[in-house]
Amino acid sequence: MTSLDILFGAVGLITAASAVLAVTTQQLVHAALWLVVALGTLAGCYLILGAELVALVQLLVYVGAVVVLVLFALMLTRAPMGRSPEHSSSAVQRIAAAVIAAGTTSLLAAVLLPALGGEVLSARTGDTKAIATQLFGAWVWPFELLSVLLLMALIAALAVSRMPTTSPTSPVPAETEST
Amino acid sequence: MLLLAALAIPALTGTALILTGRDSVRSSEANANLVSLVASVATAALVVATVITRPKVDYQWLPSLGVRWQFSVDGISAPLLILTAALGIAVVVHARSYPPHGGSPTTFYGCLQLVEFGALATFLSRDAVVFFLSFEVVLIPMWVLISRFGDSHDLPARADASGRFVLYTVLGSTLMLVGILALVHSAGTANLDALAAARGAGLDRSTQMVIAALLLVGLGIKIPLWPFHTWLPPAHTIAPTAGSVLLAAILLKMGTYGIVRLVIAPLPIGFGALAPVFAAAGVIGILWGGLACLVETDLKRLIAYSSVAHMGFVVLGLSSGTTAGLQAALFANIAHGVVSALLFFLVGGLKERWGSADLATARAALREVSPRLGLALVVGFAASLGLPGLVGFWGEFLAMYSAWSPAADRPEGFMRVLAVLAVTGTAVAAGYSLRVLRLIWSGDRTSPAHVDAHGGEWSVLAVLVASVLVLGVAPGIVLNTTSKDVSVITSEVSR
Amino acid sequence: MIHLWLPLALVCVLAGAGAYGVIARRNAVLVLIGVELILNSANLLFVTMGSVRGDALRTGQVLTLFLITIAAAEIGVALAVILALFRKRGHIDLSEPGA
Amino acid sequence: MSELVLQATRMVVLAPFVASVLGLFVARRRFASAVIASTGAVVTLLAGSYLLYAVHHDSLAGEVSTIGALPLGQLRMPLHLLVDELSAIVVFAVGIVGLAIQLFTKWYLHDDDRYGVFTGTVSLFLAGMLLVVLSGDLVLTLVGWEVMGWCSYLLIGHYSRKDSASRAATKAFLVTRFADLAFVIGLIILASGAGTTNIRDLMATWSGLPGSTLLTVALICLLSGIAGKSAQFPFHDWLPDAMEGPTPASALIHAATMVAAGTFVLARLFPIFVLSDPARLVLAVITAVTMIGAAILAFGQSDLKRLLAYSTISQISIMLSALAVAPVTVGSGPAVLYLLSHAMFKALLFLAIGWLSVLVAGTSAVALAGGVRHHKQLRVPLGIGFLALAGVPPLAGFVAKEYVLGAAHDNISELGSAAGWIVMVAVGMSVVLTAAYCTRAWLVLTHLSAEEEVTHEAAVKEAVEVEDVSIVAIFTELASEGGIPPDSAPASGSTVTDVHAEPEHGHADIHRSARLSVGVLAFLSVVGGLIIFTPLVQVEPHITWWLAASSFVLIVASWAGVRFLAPVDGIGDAASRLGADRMALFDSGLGADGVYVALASQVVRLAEIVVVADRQVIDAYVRGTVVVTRWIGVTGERVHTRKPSSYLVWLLVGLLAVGVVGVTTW
Amino acid sequence: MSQAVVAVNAGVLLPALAPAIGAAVVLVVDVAAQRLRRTHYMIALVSLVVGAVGTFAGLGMVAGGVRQTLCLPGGGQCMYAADAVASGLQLAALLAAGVTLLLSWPDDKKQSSGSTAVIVSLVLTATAGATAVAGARDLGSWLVALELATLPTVALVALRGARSAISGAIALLTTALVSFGLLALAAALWFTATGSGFITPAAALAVIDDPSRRPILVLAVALVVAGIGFKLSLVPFHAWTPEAYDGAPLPIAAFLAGVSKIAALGALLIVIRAIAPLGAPALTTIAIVAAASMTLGNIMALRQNSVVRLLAWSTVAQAGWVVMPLAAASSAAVFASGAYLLAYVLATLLAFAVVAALVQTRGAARARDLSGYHGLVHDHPVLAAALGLALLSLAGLPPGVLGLVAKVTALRPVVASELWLMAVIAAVNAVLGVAVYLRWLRVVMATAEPETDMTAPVAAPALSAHPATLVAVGLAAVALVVTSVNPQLILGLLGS
Repeated sequence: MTSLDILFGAVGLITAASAVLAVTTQQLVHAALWLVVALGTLAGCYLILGAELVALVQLLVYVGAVVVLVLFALMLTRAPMGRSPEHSSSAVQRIAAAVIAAGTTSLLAAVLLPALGGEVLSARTGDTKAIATQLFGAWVWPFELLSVLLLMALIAALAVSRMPTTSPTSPVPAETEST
Repeated sequence: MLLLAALAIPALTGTALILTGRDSVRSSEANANLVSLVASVATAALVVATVITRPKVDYQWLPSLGVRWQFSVDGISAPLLILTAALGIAVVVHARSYPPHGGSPTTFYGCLQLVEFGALATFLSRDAVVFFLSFEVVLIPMWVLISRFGDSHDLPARADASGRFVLYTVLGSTLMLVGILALVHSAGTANLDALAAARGAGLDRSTQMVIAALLLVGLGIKIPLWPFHTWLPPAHTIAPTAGSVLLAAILLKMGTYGIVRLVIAPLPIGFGALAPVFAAAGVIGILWGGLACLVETDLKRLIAYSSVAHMGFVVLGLSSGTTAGLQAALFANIAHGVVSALLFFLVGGLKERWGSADLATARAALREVSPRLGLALVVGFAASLGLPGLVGFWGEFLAMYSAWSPAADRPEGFMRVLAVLAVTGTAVAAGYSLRVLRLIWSGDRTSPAHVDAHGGEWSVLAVLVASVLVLGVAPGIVLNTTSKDVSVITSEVSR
Repeated sequence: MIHLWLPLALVCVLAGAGAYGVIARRNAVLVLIGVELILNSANLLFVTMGSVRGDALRTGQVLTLFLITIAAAEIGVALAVILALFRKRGHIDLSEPGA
Repeated sequence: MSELVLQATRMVVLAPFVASVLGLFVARRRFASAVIASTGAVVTLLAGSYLLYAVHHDSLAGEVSTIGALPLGQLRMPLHLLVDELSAIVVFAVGIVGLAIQLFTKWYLHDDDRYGVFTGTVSLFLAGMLLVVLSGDLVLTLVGWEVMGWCSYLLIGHYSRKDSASRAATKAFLVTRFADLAFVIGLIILASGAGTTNIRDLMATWSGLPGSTLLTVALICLLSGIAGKSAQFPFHDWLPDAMEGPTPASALIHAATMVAAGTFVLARLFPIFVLSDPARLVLAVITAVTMIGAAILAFGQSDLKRLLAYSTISQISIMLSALAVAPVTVGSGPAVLYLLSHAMFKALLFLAIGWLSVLVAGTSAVALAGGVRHHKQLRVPLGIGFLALAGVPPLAGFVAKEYVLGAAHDNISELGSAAGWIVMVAVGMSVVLTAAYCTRAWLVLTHLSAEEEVTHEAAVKEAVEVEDVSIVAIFTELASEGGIPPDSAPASGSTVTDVHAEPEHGHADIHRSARLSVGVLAFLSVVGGLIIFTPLVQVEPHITWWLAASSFVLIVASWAGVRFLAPVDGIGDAASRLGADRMALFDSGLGADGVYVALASQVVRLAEIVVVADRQVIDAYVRGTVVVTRWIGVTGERVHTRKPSSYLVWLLVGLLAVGVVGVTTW
Repeated sequence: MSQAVVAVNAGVLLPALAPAIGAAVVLVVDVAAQRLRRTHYMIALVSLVVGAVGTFAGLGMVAGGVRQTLCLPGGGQCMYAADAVASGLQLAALLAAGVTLLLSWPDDKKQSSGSTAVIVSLVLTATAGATAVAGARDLGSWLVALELATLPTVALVALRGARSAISGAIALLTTALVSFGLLALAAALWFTATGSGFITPAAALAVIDDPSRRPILVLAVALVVAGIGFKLSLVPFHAWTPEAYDGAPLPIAAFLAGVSKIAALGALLIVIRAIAPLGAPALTTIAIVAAASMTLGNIMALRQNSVVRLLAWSTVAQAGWVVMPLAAASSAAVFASGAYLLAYVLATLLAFAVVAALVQTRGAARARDLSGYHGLVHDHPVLAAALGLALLSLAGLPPGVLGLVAKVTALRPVVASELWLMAVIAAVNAVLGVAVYLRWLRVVMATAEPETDMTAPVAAPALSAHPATLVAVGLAAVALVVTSVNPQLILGLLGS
């Protein structure tokens, strides 16, 4: 057990706990906030692992943008405040979910841990320049594709949200063919 | 070129007929009939020329799959080709007397042409995959014939019968495809002649058995082999006359022909191992079909069950593994083609006259009101019960003989038991044949009277009756054609 | 020096939690949270193995960056559709059968 | 062999065949049909006579090719005809009977609208029989054999408007076909063992294997078929019913052809048949049972035509029994001799009874009673026939029967087998019984009590008048049909008055040709026995005198007994002593038909089971797939709730499954 | 680290670049000139054609032939490599996108130009993703391109605006997001197992050195199957399919059935090809998934009365056929899978095109319901013939020879690997498939009154479909006829 081990263990524990809480809490906004905690501590994990750029981006994009979007969405969909069991599925489905989750975890663990669990890694820091070089050098093609993806996602999101719609209480609108 | 033309004419005529004309029924009826007649006659002429000149065609088609357009004629396919071409004309001529109802006549004749095309291509092809493709060509036209032009009294039954036919057959042909692919993969060639020449060299027993089993089940459905036969009676019952004729006389033969080409020749060991089971199924079919005929009340169903029985003899002959057995099977193939065509033409005409093919209803005795139909009926059922001197005899007798003395690698005792049971089947055949004659041929009722066969119908019946006689008196016409190629397959030295 | 089993265990837990969240939630936005957790488990695995392997292309970290960006793009479209759903139906319950 | 002999041999079979095919085309025209059929029969007879001459004059024997050998790998099937003394003489006999019957039919069926079909079928029947006789190949034998069977079906069922005729025809064919199952198997065994179907080659091969079990099996199988065709127990019951057919058909079937075919085939195969004692014993038992049983049944028949039918059954067993006992040294000669003589007198009897039945409109004993008293022209032929049948010396029947007895005697003295004793005793008893039923028939035919004479005469006259009207109609029709002169019209039939006026004195009601046939047959029945002094049959002309004498004594005693029993009142029917109930039992053939029906109904029950199984078991799989498919579909629809949440469950369950399966199976 | 810069050959990238650039141009033009609706489509078609031309050089290359670019310096690995199969898939994707555009050709009144531009650009982007993923050789391009091919389709489905469209979009969206999460995890596992960012045989062979990592690679492949299984509509990842098809506008449903499947298979084939040299005896998971897809898809299709839902379930079934050869994991299997997909896409596009033409002629309510096809052969014989050909191709029966040859091709590797059970299941499903398509065809061929309709032929109702739709029908039908006569035209695209 090195100090880094302990550090990672502590941060990781928080991450894991907040992740579990994020998917189990009965309060909508709490779920989003637990997600913030989980993603934030995960950024800490990245830092411990020596990926400072990734950690930064994680904080910027995920915590800064994604979670804000999620919160907005919760508000726009008039999410009720306070505890509400309505957000979770039926008991049967939750039990199934637990089984599947346990299965997924153990499957991954059964595959990953025996093979690699014994290894150690020594974190290297200060790699940001190399990453930048590779990102715009070797990985330029996926990077460019990614830019197209972002652009189109933006346009798509705009187009979908600006779509003319009727009020939810009105009867089903007449089916129209766009062709 | 002759060969390709013989294939192209029905294919193109059929397609053209289907794609054109749905207007003004009366004129298109006559025109479609005329066009089909001309096409069928031309095809038949070309087929005859092809059989005589024996050309070979070999073109690249699907290099990616190693599939080639390889067509040629040999002794085994020649009689079947002639039969197909002849019946191709016969159904068109017969349809002059009984115009199709239920849909556009151009579609009807187009489908007839396409069925003929598919059958000819099946018998001509020398590439296993092309064989399979040709095999499939007939399905949809036949499905259309049954589902559109079938018995209009009972629409759900029509849907059921046509669906059964096409689905059951597709199951068979897909299993056959699996077998073909396995064969081609393990033998390394798709050429049927090369496959036959290799005689399974390089394939171990278990591989041969697996492939042979797949092919036998697949083709067995088409034959149809007991217990895969239950699609046949409804299909025959519902199908229009032309459909029944083509189905019984040609389509069933594609199954047995396929077994000769794809199983017996290239997989002698595997087939030898499965032959007892195959033969047993055939013999059960003989008895099963025959017994069913004894109490069946619908004449068309009855003939369908008798087809099951007759094909059982073919199967028995094939299983024996001897030249005599193979010759018997090929002859019985042709014999059943002629006889079942005769009976279905006849019964189709009767059904039109009677309004149904139910035997339980009292009707005028055929002998009294329509002597020509009566004559054809007597000859047809005499041939059907395997009367010597008529076409049905030789195949059945030789099949029984060959089952009694099968090839060396067959279990002799078991095959002999099968031979005895098959012989018993001939008595059952006599039973149902005479039952039908007693019910509808003899008697003193003269009402309701109906017209006797004349014109197209009579000429078709007469020619078939004559063929039943001629081939029965001179079986050598067929047997001599097939003998050379058969002895190559069995590699048996003639004494 | 970090023992590898620690981050790997976290990967497994995150993936499991994500899977749970995806199924156990009926609110569409909460389902998205589950998806994010799965994506983050993948990211953590990339970063961890990137650090172990340390290849010249910096594959681990670069791909993590890609995935974070893709996640952002996804969330954008997803929220737009969820809002559209809300406007059509008045709720965003995934346990209700679609039209 | 010379080309002429070859052609003649083929012609023998071909002529009737061609005649039947041609006859089919002109079946609607009586005259043309008659000409074609008669020409065919004449050609056959001429060719047959030439063969007989050639065979004996040049001592020829050999094979004649037909349609060429069939290429069947290791099975040789040359399909040759075989001409030798045996076949030549039988061909001759068949030719005579055939021609006689064709001529007779022309008259007998003069008012039948299906005469053309009938006569064509008779030609085909003859072709079948001649093929069996000339066959040098088992397959050709089978062809002729079955063709005869089919023709018998058509002929017996000629009056297809009558349900009883149709039933009898069906029964005849089915019974013989059933018996033929074993026959076919026997043929297959013989052919397969020798690798050829050529009879001479095959016999040569099998002769090298005496005592072979397979040979015994094959021969017993053959016996089954022969018993069927020859109407031996237990397949005998079709033959009496076959009397539903027109009398010429009965004559044809009973005389030289179908029922005798079995004898001929067995005679042909005699060289190997003698190799198997068990088979011979089986035959001896079958024939013994049949000849006694049938003779007893014959006695009690209320219908004289049926009496003749049972007599045929009994007589055929005598023929066959000769084959069961004849030592190799004796050969098949006695059987063939009996075949020939039986052909003559039985044809004679049938034609004469047929003639009479036309005159009195019926074949029952009651109808025929006193028949020959009214129709004196029939007294001689019928008398000759019955005497020959009873085996009274020196008629043909006597000579032949003595040879059979002689064969049995030789068997006992030379081989001492049980078969010899069985046959000897059975034939001895049948001599008595045959004489008894012949006497009974004759007494009935001649008996007429004085007080009934008047009524009978009236009845007979009426019947004949009815016939005559139709004869007139037919002749008129014939004459008007294209102006064909009625050249074969009766001698005094040129005017209506003649025909009408003297039906019972002159022979106005019968064609010259038909009368000729009866006459020829009668002549041959008388002198037929002399054939033993010709080289035509392979028998030594010797008679075992003590046997002949004792059988003659038995015949006389039997005659006296029946004579004594015959009542003077009624129709003088000795059988009436049996009582009406027993007569009915005899008429029903002791219920053999019921056994057949019971057997057939079992088959039908099996068939019903098959149909049910076809629907409920085999087709159940097919319908079952539909049910299963539908069930999966319904379940699938229930599972697909259209809830996005459930999609995700599916997705992750699938993921887990795929992952686990992947990791564990790879 | 200057050597990190890769060399770019734009010509090789053209199939992916052209539609992407086309999308950008459409957006720019839309901003510049607001009223040019048709222009967008023209630009899009041109870009697709340019892309298609770009694939020509790669078509029909012999085995082993490959066109690559974005190669790392020093003879290293390339991030983009298109072999014959990839080029064939790219061409098919571009043409299928073209058909989609033709089907959605704007009517004068209905749509605003803004949505037109968005739709066109989204279609083009998704197409670019589909073509890019076929050539991707690294995890980055692979993931990004796959998402590029997926995300726009969610919006395309939703953009119809109807309630069912939103439901379909939600179904598609949730499944897509989770699946992408799985794919990301799969990519991470691949990287974990191989230590390489490339999806190549060389990378996969690395696990041979360390057997303990083999399960990681296997799990990665399993996750790939699951993640891509969603896009291919494989059971049990299929459930979104009927909802999305039914909710989406018809052209978009066609797009989902065509381009999306090509993208998914392109992505899957890369992974399969990479692991093929490991000598896997058989990919049991793929076999199971394929069998389940065929069976469930066919059986459910048998019960549908909406033709779009029927086609959706038929997609599920056909997807089973598409991946079935991959259970054998050989180069022949890759070829077979690609060939089957192309045949399926062609036939299914034709079916969609005919449905679209009928929707325009007879109205949606009638044309989307199976019973609305009653007597089509009498009213519109040409459309009926085209539909019949498409259905028979899907069923794999002549005259749809292409479908039959595709089935032959697909069964070959299965049989060669002696996967008898799989082959028998496929045979049974061939039967079920025939039942599905003939059920439709029978309705098409039926006539209202069997006895009366023939005596008085009624003038067929006029066909009032949009010309562009008819062009799409015509092009697809001609292509299907030509390839049915000579299937080598399709097979040859994928190399020999």
